[in-house]
Amino acid sequence: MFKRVLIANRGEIAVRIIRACREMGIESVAVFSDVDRKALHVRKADYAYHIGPATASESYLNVDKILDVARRSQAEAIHPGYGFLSENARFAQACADHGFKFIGPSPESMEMMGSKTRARQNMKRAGVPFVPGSERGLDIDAAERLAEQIGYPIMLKAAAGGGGKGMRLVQSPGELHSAYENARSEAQRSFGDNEVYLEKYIINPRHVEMQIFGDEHGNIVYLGERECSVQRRHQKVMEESPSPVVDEGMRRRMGEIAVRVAKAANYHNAGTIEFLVDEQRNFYFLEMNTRLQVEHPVTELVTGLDLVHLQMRVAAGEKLPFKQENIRLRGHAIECRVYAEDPDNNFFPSPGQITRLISPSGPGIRRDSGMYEGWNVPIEYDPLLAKLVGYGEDRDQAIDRLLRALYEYFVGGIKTNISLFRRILKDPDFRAGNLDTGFLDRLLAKPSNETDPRRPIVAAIGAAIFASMEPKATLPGANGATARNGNAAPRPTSNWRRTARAEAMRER
Amino acid sequence: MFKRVLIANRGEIAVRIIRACREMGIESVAVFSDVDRKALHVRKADYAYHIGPATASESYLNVDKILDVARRSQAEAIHPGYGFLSENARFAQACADHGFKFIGPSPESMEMMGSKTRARQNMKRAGVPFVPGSERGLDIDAAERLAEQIGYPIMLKAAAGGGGKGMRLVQSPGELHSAYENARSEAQRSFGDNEVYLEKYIINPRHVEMQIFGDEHGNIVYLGERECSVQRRHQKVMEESPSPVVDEGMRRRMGEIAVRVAKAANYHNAGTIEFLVDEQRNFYFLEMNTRLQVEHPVTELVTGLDLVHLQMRVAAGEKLPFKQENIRLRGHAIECRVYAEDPDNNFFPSPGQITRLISPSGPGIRRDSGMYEGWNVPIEYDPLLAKLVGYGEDRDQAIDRLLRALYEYFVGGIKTNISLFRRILKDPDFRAGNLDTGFLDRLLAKPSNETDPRRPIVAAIGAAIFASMEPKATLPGANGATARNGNAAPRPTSNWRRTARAEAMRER
Amino acid sequence: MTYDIVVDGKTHQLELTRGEKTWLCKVDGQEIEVDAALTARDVMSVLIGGKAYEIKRERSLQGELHMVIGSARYAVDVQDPRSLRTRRAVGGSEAGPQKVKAPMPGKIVRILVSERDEVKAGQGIIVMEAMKMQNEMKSPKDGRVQKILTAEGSVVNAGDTLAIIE
Amino acid sequence: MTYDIVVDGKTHQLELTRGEKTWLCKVDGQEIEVDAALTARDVMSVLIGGKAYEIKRERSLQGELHMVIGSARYAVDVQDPRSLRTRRAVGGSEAGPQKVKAPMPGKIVRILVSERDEVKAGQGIIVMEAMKMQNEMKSPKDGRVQKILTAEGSVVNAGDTLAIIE
Repeated sequence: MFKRVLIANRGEIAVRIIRACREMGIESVAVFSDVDRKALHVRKADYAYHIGPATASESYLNVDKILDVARRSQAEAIHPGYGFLSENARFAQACADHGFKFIGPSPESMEMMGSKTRARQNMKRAGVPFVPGSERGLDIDAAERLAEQIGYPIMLKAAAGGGGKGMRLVQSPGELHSAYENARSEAQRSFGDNEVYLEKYIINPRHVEMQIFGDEHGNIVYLGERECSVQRRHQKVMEESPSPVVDEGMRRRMGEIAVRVAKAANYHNAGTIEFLVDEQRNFYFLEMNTRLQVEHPVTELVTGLDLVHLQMRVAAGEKLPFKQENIRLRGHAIECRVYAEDPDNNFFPSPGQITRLISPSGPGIRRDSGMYEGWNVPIEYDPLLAKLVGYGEDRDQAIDRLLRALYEYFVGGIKTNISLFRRILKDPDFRAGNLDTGFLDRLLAKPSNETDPRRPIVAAIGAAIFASMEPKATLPGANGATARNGNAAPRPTSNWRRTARAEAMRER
Repeated sequence: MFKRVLIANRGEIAVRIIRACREMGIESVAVFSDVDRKALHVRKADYAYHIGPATASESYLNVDKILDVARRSQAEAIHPGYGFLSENARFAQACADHGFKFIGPSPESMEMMGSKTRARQNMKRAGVPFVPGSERGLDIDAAERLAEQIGYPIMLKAAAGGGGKGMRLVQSPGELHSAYENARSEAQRSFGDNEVYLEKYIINPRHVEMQIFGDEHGNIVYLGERECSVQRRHQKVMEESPSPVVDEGMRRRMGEIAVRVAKAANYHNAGTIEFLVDEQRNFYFLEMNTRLQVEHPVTELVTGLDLVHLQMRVAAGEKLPFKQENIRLRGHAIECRVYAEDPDNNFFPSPGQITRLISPSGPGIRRDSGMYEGWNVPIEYDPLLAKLVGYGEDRDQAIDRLLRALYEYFVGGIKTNISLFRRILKDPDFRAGNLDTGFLDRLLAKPSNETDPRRPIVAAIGAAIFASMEPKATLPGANGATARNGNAAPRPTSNWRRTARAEAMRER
Repeated sequence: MTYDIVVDGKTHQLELTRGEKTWLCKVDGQEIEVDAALTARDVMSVLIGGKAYEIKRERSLQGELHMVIGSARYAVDVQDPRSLRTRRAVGGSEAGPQKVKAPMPGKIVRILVSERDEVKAGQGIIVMEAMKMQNEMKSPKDGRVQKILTAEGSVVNAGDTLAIIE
Repeated sequence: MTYDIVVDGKTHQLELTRGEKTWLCKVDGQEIEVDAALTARDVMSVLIGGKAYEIKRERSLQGELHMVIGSARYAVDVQDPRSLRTRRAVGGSEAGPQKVKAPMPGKIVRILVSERDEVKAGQGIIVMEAMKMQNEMKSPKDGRVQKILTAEGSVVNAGDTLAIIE
């Protein structure tokens, strides 16, 4: 096993990998940018090196700096986490070239899966089912002909894309031209590559993905699926395993196809095959993620395995310690991605200092967090603060435990989307497992009405007692005015101004 | 299901039950004594009622007060937790008499199991294996004859006993008389009952117990065993499931006997059958605990079930939702009981204010806690602060994860036994699963030597930088002296005095 | 002590008297006995007739005060009745100049208007970026850009005034 | 700034100079560059040549200062060299009267000796109870009970003097 591993990442995933290292007796090397000197992953690692300014391209995305730290710290291997350099085949190659083991698939597998059109061609040959569409980037005339042939609505997608960038839904022939141009230029801006392809648009699809794992000796297994249909703007918000729509037969078929995909790419280490599932439970290959996923904990809870431990072991050349038939799924797990954003205000990002943090624990609750009380959430990186995962004997118990844990969770000083999860988990469609990728947008369009008529009075009483407990209020001559000052914050805002601003925001 | 449940307990177990209530949509009613107004269970409950002064006999043990609160709060059922009134058959009867469902077995089952000698007679009839000994309390002459017959060493035990009180080991005939008298008077003092019985003393026994669960329709299942051999002064410190010594065949035999015991007692709800296991892996019935155990989480992690949810459902008249063949054990779980006591100083209790609390989380870690930062641990109750449970694919991974979590755990202001668990988990005998009830005492007799030569220097550097960061140190005219004052606490103690005290304590 | 407390826009009159072990609260004329205990910083345990509430106080950087009870969050303003009229008057009205403020810390990536430009209510004024997301700050009203108080590339704090629309 | 720092009984000389981004520490003559950042209250992240340490400071009610690094705990005393001699002298010696102190808060359940009694080192003086455990406080030396400063049934704090043995 490796003696020392560098983690080329930050936030909760860096903490999660550092923990795995400590559990395995591996020394961990953290890297940090200027604004991350006090980040939790730096506090928890055995070694920590500064790698540059806040801007990711000059720090977490800078291959030379990371390889330099790997050299200086005498790390033997590099774990890329997710995001940043994790799906960068050139980085994986550079690691190999400099004698560091990249903890993930080979550069060749990554390369093959990195271009959606190339992946598609390879997979078609392996007999993997696809949404009808083009197999490669096409010009506007070809797009027009193909769209006519498979029928509208269709979806335009960037070949190099991801995260919803460079995607356009086209409902009818009249919209095709301008959508094509927009998708092309957005693809160019976002990925430096304007290749665009076309697919039939599946109405109300589910997003279901299959976790696979391969060693370097040709063994590949599937570890069950994850339902990831709860998305906002094509970004996952909640994930669960198993999927409410997948039964044993469908899991086996999907798993076997996923293994076939991985084998076609000569894949090893952790990977995920994403599928679209239509209303008739047909599933179509979407893409492969050649890294550990954000949502890997739900699979860990349901399989009882530790995927990061497995990554290390497989990268160190070990064989998978089990066979397909040894995998035993049990219970149900659901993950909430806690973001620093304001669900009551258009999901505006909400960086800043966490002044108070009360975290849930107890039965069936796993929490993977990158934050702590007093920490300043920087403005430069993505807003994922923590993942709260509920496990239960069945889906209902997992939901109930999550609701309990969310009730206990309190993040003060910044806004988070914790209240959004309560809404989702209480929604009848969610509870019934009636999900598709449009579910969350529909939910958000409905008015929210959680009220207890007695509570505002309790809030008023609480505010008054807090105010009267302030040191200033107990000074001689203290009265309502002093109490108010005691309670007021550095820059008081009148109620009117607050309302005005809230309205201004709502208009956007 | 019940609408509202009163929890007649405090500390981590009250919090754990309140959480289960919230998850099940049941309103929870907490009770608290004078010193527990700010306790975590009061913070977390839906209702909370004061029941009297700190002394348990006037609050948590006071049946009338608890029934009065049950009435006033309109609770339908009462969960006793463990300790306090949980094994008091008269309390269970009083609940029934006043129309409240007692969440536990019937008073009759509790009564039968409450007296060790009576339990023994019943179980013998059911064909349960026993350590050779007397079946009832005996006088000194009978004790002498029986000890001669089964051979020394023998153990004298209080019939009404528990927790090591009223127990005496007798190595040879010459010690019997005074040991008998001592056991008798201690039994009288502790339990108001001086009945003493006698058993063959098993050398290096393991303490292994089997969790059973019954509904009120005659269905009883066993949920796997727990190894509880890591004890100090007959008090459990760590528990795990499965036991390193129990294989599938032994588990089935032990489980079937446990179910037979429960059936003989006409038992329903959660219960535990304790066994002694000798070096040849023979096992002998010890006693039955007619309540939820402190260590129930390890069984929950390994079975994937929630025993408190099950308690509620069974008490509400539901049938067990599974059969014996549906129980699937997976992985390994180990629990550490975090106590407010000083392992470096004779395990002295350490109540007081928790000035700083940093709690672990992440993969494979469950934490059931009754403490929070700022809380004052009262002197009146037992020192259990929290339970830290590690789960893993196998025993090694559970150990490694616990070690990682203990590394992250920091309780400042009071002393805890966290460092003790690190010692235990790193011990070669523990890692090999070579346990018996004498394991911990032997370990504690050995010198501890965890050192890193560089760390004391780092501690010195840290102390100096902390000192120089103190506000006072930055005032004009600040020098070493001010820095020292800034860093010193309210009542400075010279190094000499501290050492002197530490030595004085060591002598005891 | 007497307070006017605005909870989510609704004003409640509160009279608070400290008893021996509890507080006596007169809320909008109704008397309520309250057992309150500060458990941790900004976390208060409140018992009212057996019902238990945990109230968390949160003050944001922008000076807003919230009370969080369970998972419900209430915007609260604690006011001294005598100074209320004055404070209300300070607020200004739709007619006067209005500020476009940064709702979060972030970086100014684009300024979409120039000083003296005519703008419509809802028109984009400035684009900010934080946490890999771009957001447009819009004009609160029809009017004219009086002043722009930031520049492209600047890093701003939450609450900073970015522009004034007159 | 210069400190004498006693860690687990061993004294280290420390000279601390604040650099631009790091601290320069001279420890027992050896120069060490230290990158230190206070992350949360009493929690400091320290980097020394790439090695990362999280140091937690703990001050007990009895005035003891500890540094906790990982799971190791160090008793630390920060001293000003000039006043060291004076402080050492204050400590007293085995020859004089010595105090029996409460090592924890608790309740006095029994007093085993009377004033003026002769006692042996290690002899039980007072029995305290806390958290359902009874513990005997013993005489630190051979001598005589000069004074008993508590009574059966009293509740005492950690550090309270219970008796003086002369």
